[in-house]
Amino acid sequence: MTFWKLFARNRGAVVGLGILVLIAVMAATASLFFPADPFSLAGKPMSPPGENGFLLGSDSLGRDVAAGIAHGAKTSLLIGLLATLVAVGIGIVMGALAGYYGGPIDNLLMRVTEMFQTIPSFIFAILLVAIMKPSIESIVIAIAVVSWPAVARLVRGEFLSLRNREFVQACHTLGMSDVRIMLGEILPNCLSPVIVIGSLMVATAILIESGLAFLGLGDPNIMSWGFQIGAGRTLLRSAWWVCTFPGIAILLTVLAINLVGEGINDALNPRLRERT
Amino acid sequence: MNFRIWAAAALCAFGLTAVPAPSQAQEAGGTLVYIVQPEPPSLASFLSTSGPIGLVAPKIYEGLFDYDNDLKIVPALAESYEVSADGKTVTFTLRQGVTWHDGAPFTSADVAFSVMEVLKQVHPRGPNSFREVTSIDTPDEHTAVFNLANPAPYMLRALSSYESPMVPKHLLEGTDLRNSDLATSPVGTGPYKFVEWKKGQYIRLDKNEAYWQDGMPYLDRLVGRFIPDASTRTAAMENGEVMYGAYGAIPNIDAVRLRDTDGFSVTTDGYSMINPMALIEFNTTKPPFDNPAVRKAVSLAIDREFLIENIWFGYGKPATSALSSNFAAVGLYKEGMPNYPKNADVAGAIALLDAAGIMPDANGVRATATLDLIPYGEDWRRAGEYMKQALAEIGIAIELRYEDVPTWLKRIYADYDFDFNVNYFYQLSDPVLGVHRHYGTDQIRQGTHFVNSSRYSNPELDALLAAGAQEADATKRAEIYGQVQEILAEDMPVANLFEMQFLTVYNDKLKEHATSAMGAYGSFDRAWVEQ
Amino acid sequence: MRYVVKRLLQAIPIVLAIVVLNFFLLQLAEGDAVDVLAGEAGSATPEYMAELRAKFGLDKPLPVQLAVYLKNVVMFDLGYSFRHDMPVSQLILDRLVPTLLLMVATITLAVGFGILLGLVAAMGLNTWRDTAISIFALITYATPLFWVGLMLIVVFSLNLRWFPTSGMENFAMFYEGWDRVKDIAHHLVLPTVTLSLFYLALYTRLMRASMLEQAGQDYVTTARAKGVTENRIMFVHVLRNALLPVVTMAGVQVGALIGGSVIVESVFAWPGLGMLAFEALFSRDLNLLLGIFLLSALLVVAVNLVVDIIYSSLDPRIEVN
Amino acid sequence: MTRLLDITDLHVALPPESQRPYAVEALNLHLEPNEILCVVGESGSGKSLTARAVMGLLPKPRVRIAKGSVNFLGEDLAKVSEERLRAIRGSQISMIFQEPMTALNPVMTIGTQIDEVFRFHEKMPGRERRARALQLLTDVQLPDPEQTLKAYPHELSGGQRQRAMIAMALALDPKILIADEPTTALDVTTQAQVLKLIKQMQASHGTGVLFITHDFGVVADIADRVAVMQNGLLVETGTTDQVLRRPEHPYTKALIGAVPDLVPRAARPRSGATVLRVKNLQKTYRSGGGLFGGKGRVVHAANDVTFDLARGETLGIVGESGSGKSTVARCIVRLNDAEAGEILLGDTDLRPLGRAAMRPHRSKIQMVFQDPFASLNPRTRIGKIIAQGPMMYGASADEAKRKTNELLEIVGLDARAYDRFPHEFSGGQRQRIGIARALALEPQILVADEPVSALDVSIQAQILRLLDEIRDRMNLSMVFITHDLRVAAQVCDRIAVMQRGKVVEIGPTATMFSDPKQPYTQELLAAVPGKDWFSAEDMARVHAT
Repeated sequence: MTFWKLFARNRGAVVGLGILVLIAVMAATASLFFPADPFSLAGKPMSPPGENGFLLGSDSLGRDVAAGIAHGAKTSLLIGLLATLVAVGIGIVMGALAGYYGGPIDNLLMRVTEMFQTIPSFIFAILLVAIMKPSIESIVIAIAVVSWPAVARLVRGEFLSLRNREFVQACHTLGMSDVRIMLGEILPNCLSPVIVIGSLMVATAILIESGLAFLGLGDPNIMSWGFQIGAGRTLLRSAWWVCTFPGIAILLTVLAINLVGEGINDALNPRLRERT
Repeated sequence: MNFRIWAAAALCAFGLTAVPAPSQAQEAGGTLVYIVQPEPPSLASFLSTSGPIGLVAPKIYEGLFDYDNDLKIVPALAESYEVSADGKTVTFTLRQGVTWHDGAPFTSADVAFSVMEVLKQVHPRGPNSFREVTSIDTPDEHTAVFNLANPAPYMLRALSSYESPMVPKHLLEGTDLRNSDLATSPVGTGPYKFVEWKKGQYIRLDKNEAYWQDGMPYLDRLVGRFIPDASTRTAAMENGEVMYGAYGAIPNIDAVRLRDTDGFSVTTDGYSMINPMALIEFNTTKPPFDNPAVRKAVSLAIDREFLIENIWFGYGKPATSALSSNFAAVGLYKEGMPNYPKNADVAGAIALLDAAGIMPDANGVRATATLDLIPYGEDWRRAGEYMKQALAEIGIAIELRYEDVPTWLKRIYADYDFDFNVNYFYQLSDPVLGVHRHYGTDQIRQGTHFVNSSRYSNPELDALLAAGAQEADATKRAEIYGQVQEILAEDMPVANLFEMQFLTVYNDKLKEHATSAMGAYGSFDRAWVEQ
Repeated sequence: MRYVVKRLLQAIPIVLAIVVLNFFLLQLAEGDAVDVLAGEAGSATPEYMAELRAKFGLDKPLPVQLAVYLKNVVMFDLGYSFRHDMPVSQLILDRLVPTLLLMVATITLAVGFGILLGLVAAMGLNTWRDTAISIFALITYATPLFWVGLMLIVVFSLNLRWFPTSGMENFAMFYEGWDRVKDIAHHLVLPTVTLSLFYLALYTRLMRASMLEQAGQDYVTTARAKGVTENRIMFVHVLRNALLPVVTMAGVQVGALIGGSVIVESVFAWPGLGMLAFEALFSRDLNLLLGIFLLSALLVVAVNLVVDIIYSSLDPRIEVN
Repeated sequence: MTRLLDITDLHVALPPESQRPYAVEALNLHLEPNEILCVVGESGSGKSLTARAVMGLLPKPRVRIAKGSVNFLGEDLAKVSEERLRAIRGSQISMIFQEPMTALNPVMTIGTQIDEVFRFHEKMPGRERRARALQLLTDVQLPDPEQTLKAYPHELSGGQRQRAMIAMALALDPKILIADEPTTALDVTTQAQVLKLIKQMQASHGTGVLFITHDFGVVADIADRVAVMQNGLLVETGTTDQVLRRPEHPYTKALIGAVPDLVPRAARPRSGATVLRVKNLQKTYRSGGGLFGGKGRVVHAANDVTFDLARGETLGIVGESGSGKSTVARCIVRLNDAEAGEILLGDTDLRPLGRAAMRPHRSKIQMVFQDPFASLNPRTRIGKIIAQGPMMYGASADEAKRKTNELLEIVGLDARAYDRFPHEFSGGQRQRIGIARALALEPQILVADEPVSALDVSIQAQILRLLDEIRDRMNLSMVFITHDLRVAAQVCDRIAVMQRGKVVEIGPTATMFSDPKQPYTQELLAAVPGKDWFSAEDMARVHAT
C-alpha cells in the first residue's frame, strides 16, 4: 500500500493534516488578508471580538489580534521547523557517529548526550536565550540545543541495530567507505522514526517558544504567537481574547502536528499497521 | 522665603501634624499578608535603595523623621530639630526610651554612627544626601548635632526610614558593613521585629511589643509574600490571600478592574517622596540623537496620553517639563515648556526634522535606531512597541531591544552601547537628589547606574545646577530651576514622557496603611485589619 | 551497593562537565552579579563595584575562578550566593523540599493516571473511550502550561474557592504539625495538576502504544493457549511488560521536570528550584546557578538510579550489577 | 476408537486486501487419541493457522473461521463461546510454540507461568499446585526443578525453555497437544532431545499430538500420520510410511525430492592450487567488565582455527550455534578482526591489513548472507545493489549495467528486476540477488554463511543448485557455513566440524559421514532428524517415481 493510503487510514491524521495545511495557507497569505504591519495600531484598544472591525478583537494598544495570528503563524511555524531541522541535524550526526563506530566514540558522544539530557532543559534554553539576547535566531538555537539529544539517542539506536544488518556488511565486503555506508545505506533506513520524532518536535518547539515568550524572552520585533501571548497574558482577566486566540492557534497547531505525526508513525511503522 | 523662614515653616508644620487623628476605631491584632515583589536581595536598607527592600526594611528600621502625605515632617526617632541661623548646624533632639529589638537602648551615638560611618560611606544616595555633613556631635545620649559645610535644606527631606535608616552601632561597629549579618536578619527600632525569611516564599515580621509608641503597632504580624506572576498576584488579592500590593504589584489593568469591585480599593497616595518619571534617555554622542532636533522630534511624535491611557490604564500625568509637576508645591516647577505635547504633534516633529535637513529616503526612512527597553516588566515592552509605531510616522525606523537586567545595565551605563533607551527615574523630593544626576557633566560616571548616560554636557547648565543645590532662597532657587527647565526643553538630552503614578491596591479591610508620604515604604505602625 | 557507588562515580565526569560548560556559558553573558546588585541598589560608584568584584572573586582570571569553584565543589562546598547573602547549599536545600514535593506529586499523578488512561484506551482500542482519551491527552499536551495554570486559578480558586491561588502554605496562619501537612497538600493540588497534565499526555500515549505492542507478543498467545482469562492477560502479563518503557521515560523526564516547572512555579508562586535558577540567571548569581545545575544533575543521576532499581525489579532480565 | 479432533470443511478467511481469500480452505483432518499427526508444508501453506484455528487463537477479527467445524469430542470449537474455549484451552487442548524465548513471559518466573495453568482450570491449594509443577519439571527432565521453578525464562537455555513449555502444556494432562514447529529454533542435538521428550510424554499420557513442521526429517522421526498442505489446501494425507516412501501427490513428491540426501555426493577431484590458507586464527569476545573492573565473560569464538581451501573446492564449516563457524567466516572476509593468526590469500596475509590496504583484496573474497530479507537494503533498487560494487572498482556506469544484467541472467532473474526494490521479490529471488551482488566483483572465493537456512526446502534446493552451477562455471572456491548436515553432504567437498571455537575434525565429506572420528561429530550425525528413513535406497526410489 502506498504511504498516502496508509496515512489516510488514520482519520485523525487527515484532520490534522487539513488543519496544518490551513495554517500554512494562512501563514502564506497573511499579507494578502492583513496587508498592514501586524504591529500597527489599527484601532480602538481592547475591542472585543467582532467589534470595531476586529474579527478577533484588539489588544491593549489596538493591534489586530487576527492579523497577529495570521502573521505570527509564519514565525511560529518557522521557529518550529528550523529548530527541529537543526536539532535533527545535530542529532543525526551525533547519533550516527556514536551508533556506527561504537566503542570509545560512542562512549564519548553518549556521555555528551547524557550531559545535555541531565541539564534541566527549559532552564538551559532560557540561559541560552539570555546569553544570546532574545531574537528568533537565539530562540531557534536554544530550542535545538535542548532538543537534539532525543534524536541522537534514537538515531544511535537505529544505527546500532542497522550497522550489523547483512546489507551493511555486504557493503563492507565491497569495500565501501564509512561515510557512504552511513549516509547512503543506513541513514535512509532510519529516517522513518526520525521523521516521526521530528514532527512531534516541531510541536514541542512551538510550545517552548510560547513558554519563553511567557517569561518575557521573545523577540520584540517579530510577530509570533508567543509574542502575542506574552503581550496578552496580563490581560487574560480583562480582555480574554488577546491571549486566548493565539493560545488556541498554538493548541490547534500542536494538535494538528501531533495527529499528523501519529499518522506518519502508523503509516511508516509496519508493526502497527496490522492493528489499526 | 529665606532659609530661616523655611525652617520655621517646617517647625510649624511639625506641630500641626504631630498627632494624626485616627479616622475610625482601630482593632488590634491580626496578620497582614502583603505582596513584596520581587523578592528583595537582602534587607540591608543601609546598603541598598532597592525597591523591595523598601517594602520590608522600614517596618524594622526607623529614620529620624517620617513625612506625611503633604511631605510635611513627622517626628520619628527625632522628636524635634533646630536649624542654626547660618543653616550650618542642625540639632536633633532624640526620643527617649527607645530600644533596639535586641533590648539595647537607642542613643545619639547610633545616629552619629549611622550617618557618618554607614550612610555616608556605603549607602547609594547617602553620600549625596549628607554630603555637606562634616561631623556629628553627641553632647548627650539624646542630642545629635549635625555640622554642615554649607546649608543643605534638602537633607531634612532625606531622613525617612527608607532613605536614611538608623542602624544599631553596637551590632555594626567594627564589622564589614557590606557583609553584615544584619542584611538577612535585621535589628532595628521599628514597630515590627524580623522573625523569619523563607527564601522564595515570604518574610515574616512580628509585632515589637516594646515599641515606643504605646499601643502600636496594631497588627500582630506582617508577612511579605513573593509571588512572581502578576496575574497570580491579582488572583491572590481577589482571593483574600494577600491584602496589600504596592508599586504596581497588581498590574494597572487588574487594578482598574479591582477598583470597580466591592471590597477593594486603589490609591495613588504614598508615592509623593519618590516622584517617578518615565523618560527616554538619548545617546547624545552619536547619530541620530546627537542632533537636538531629532531628540525633540521624538518627544513631539510620542502621544503621552496614549501611553498613559492604553498602557498604564489612565494612571499617570503627561510630563510637561524636565521637572515633575509635583515640584510645583515647592515652586520649582515651571509651566509652559515647549516640546512636551500631551498628544503627538507629528507635523511639528516632521517640520523639525525637515528644518534640520534630515530627509526621508526612498522608503520614507529618515533615521534608524535601536530602542532599548528597561527590563522591568511588560508595560515597558508595550511602550516600546507603541513608540516603534509612533516614530515610524515621522520616518524614524526602530529596532526594539529587550535584554535582561545585567545586560541592559551594562549596555546603558558601562558600555554606552545604545541609541536611546526607555527608562524611569525617581525624581525624589528635591531636584538635587533625583534630577541632577541626569544632566550634570560631573554625573557622566561610566559604570555607575542611573546617572547621566546621555553624556550630555553643558557648562551653562552645570553652573545652574551647582547654584541650585546651594541656593537657600526659594524664589532665587525657583528662578534657577526655571532656566534649567528651559535649557533642557530645548536640548532635550532626556525626553520626559509622563509622571508615573504607582498604584497601591488593597483590601478594604485594611485600614490606615497610607498614613505617610512613604506609603508602602512606610512603617505600617498604624495599619490595622478589620476582623 | 557497589553498583550504586559505580553509577555515582560514572556520573562525576558528566556533572563536572555540566558545571564547566555552564561556567563558561555564563561568562558569555553580559554583566555580572555586581552590575545587578548595584543596579538594584539604585546607584553605586565604580570604585564600590570594583570593591564588590574583588570581594566576590570576580576580578580573578577565569581559569582561577573555575579552579577555585571546582576545588570547593570537590570539598562539598557550593560557594556563597552574594546576591542572597547566604551559602548556596543552604539556599538550595531550602528549595529542595518544595521541588521534590512538586516533582514527586507530579510524576506520581502523571505516571499513575497516564498508565491508567493508556490502559483503558488500549483495552477499548478504537472505541469512543480510546478516542476520548486520545483527544484529551492531545489537548492537554497542546495547551500552553501557563494558560492551564491561570485558568485553573480562575476556576478553582476564584470562582469555586476550593484551592488557594498560590504559595506553599497559608502565611497568615503558620500552621504546625498535621495541620501544616494538610495545608501544604491543599496548596500542592493546583500546581501538581497543571504540571502533570502536560506529562500525563506523554505517558498516556506511551502506555497505550506499549500495551498494544505487548498485546501482540507471543507470550500473550501462550497465555491465551493456557486458558488464562483476558483480564489476567491484560493486567498481569501485558501490563508489567508494557510498564517498562513508561518507567524508562519517567526517568528521562525528571531532568526536564526540574526545568519545566519554571512556568508552574512562577504562576503558582511555588518556591522551587526552577524559579530560583531563573532568578539566579537574571541576577548573574553564578555560584547559585551552578549549584542548582549541579544539584539537579545529581538529582537526575539519583532518580535514574531509582528507575534502574525499579526497572530491574520489573524486568528480571536486567540485573543491577 | 473415537476421534479426538475432527476438522471438517474448515475455511479460515484472510482480510480482504490479502493475496488469497482463504488461508486454509476446505480442510478435512482428524486426530486420533495417542497419535502424532504431522502437518507439513512450506511457509504460507496455512499449517500454523490451522493449529491456531483449533485453539481459537486466530488473530480476530481480521482472520477468522469462515466456514466448517472443528469437532472436539462432540463440541464444535468453531462455534463454542469464548468462555468455553478458555476452559478447554490449557486443560484439554494445549499448545507449544516455535520460539520458546518469546512465547514465555520474560518478566514472570517459570513457576508462576506453570502455576497459572492450574489456577485457571482447577481448584487446588497452592502447596499442591507447587508439588505438581515440581513433578512436571522433573518429568520433562529439567535439571534442578526447584531452581527452575524460580527461574526467569532468560536464565534457561533454549532447550530448557522448550522443556518448560512442554511441562506447562502437559500440566493438566490434555487430550490434545498442538506443537507448532517446536524444534525449529533449536540446535540439532537439542532438537533430537526435545523430539524424544515429546514422544515420550505423548506415549506416557496417551495424548493426541498435532505437530506442525516444515522439516521432513522431523516428520520421519516423530509422526504416525502425515498431512501435507500447500497454499491452504490439504494435498495428501496418510501414514508416515505411505507419505514419505510412497508419495502420490506431485507436490509431496517434489518436496521430498528437494530434501537433501544425507549420503554425501561423490567428491570431486581436488586441484592442487591452494587459494586460501587460514592458520591459527584467534578471535575472542569479551562482555561485561569495563572501566571499573569486574571480570567480563570471555568467549573464544575462534580458537586456533586452521584450514586451507583449494581452487574450485567447497569447504563446509559445520557446527551448532555458538560454535564459532560464522565468526570464522566473518574474519575471513574481514568483517571481524581476528586477534591472531594468518589469513593467507595467495601470499598476502589479510589479517593485519588496515581498511585501505584491505580494499584491493576485497573483490577477491565475497560473501553471501543468510537472511535474504536483511541482506538487501530495502531502500535501494536491485540494479544499484549489484552494480555499485563494480562501479566502486572503476567500472563505468554502462559497463556495470551490462554486467548486472548479465549476472541477473546467470542467477535466473528477469532483466526487469533491475529497477525494482527488494521487497518486490520472494526470499529465494532475493537470495539470488545476493549471490549476483557477490559475483559482481568476480571473486576467487565465495564465503556463504548459511545461505539457504532461511528458505523453504524447495527453494533451498534451487539455490544450492545455482551455487553449484556458478562454482563450476567460474571456478570458484567456496567456504560454506551451515548447521544442516544434509545440506553440507550435498554441497561440500570437505567438511570442518567446529565446536566452541575449535575445529574438532576436518576431512573429506564422505569420510566424515561414513567414519566420523570425534565423538562430537558422531553426536551431530546421530542427531540429524530422519536419518533412518532417508536411506539412500529410499531416496533413490523417490527420485525414480
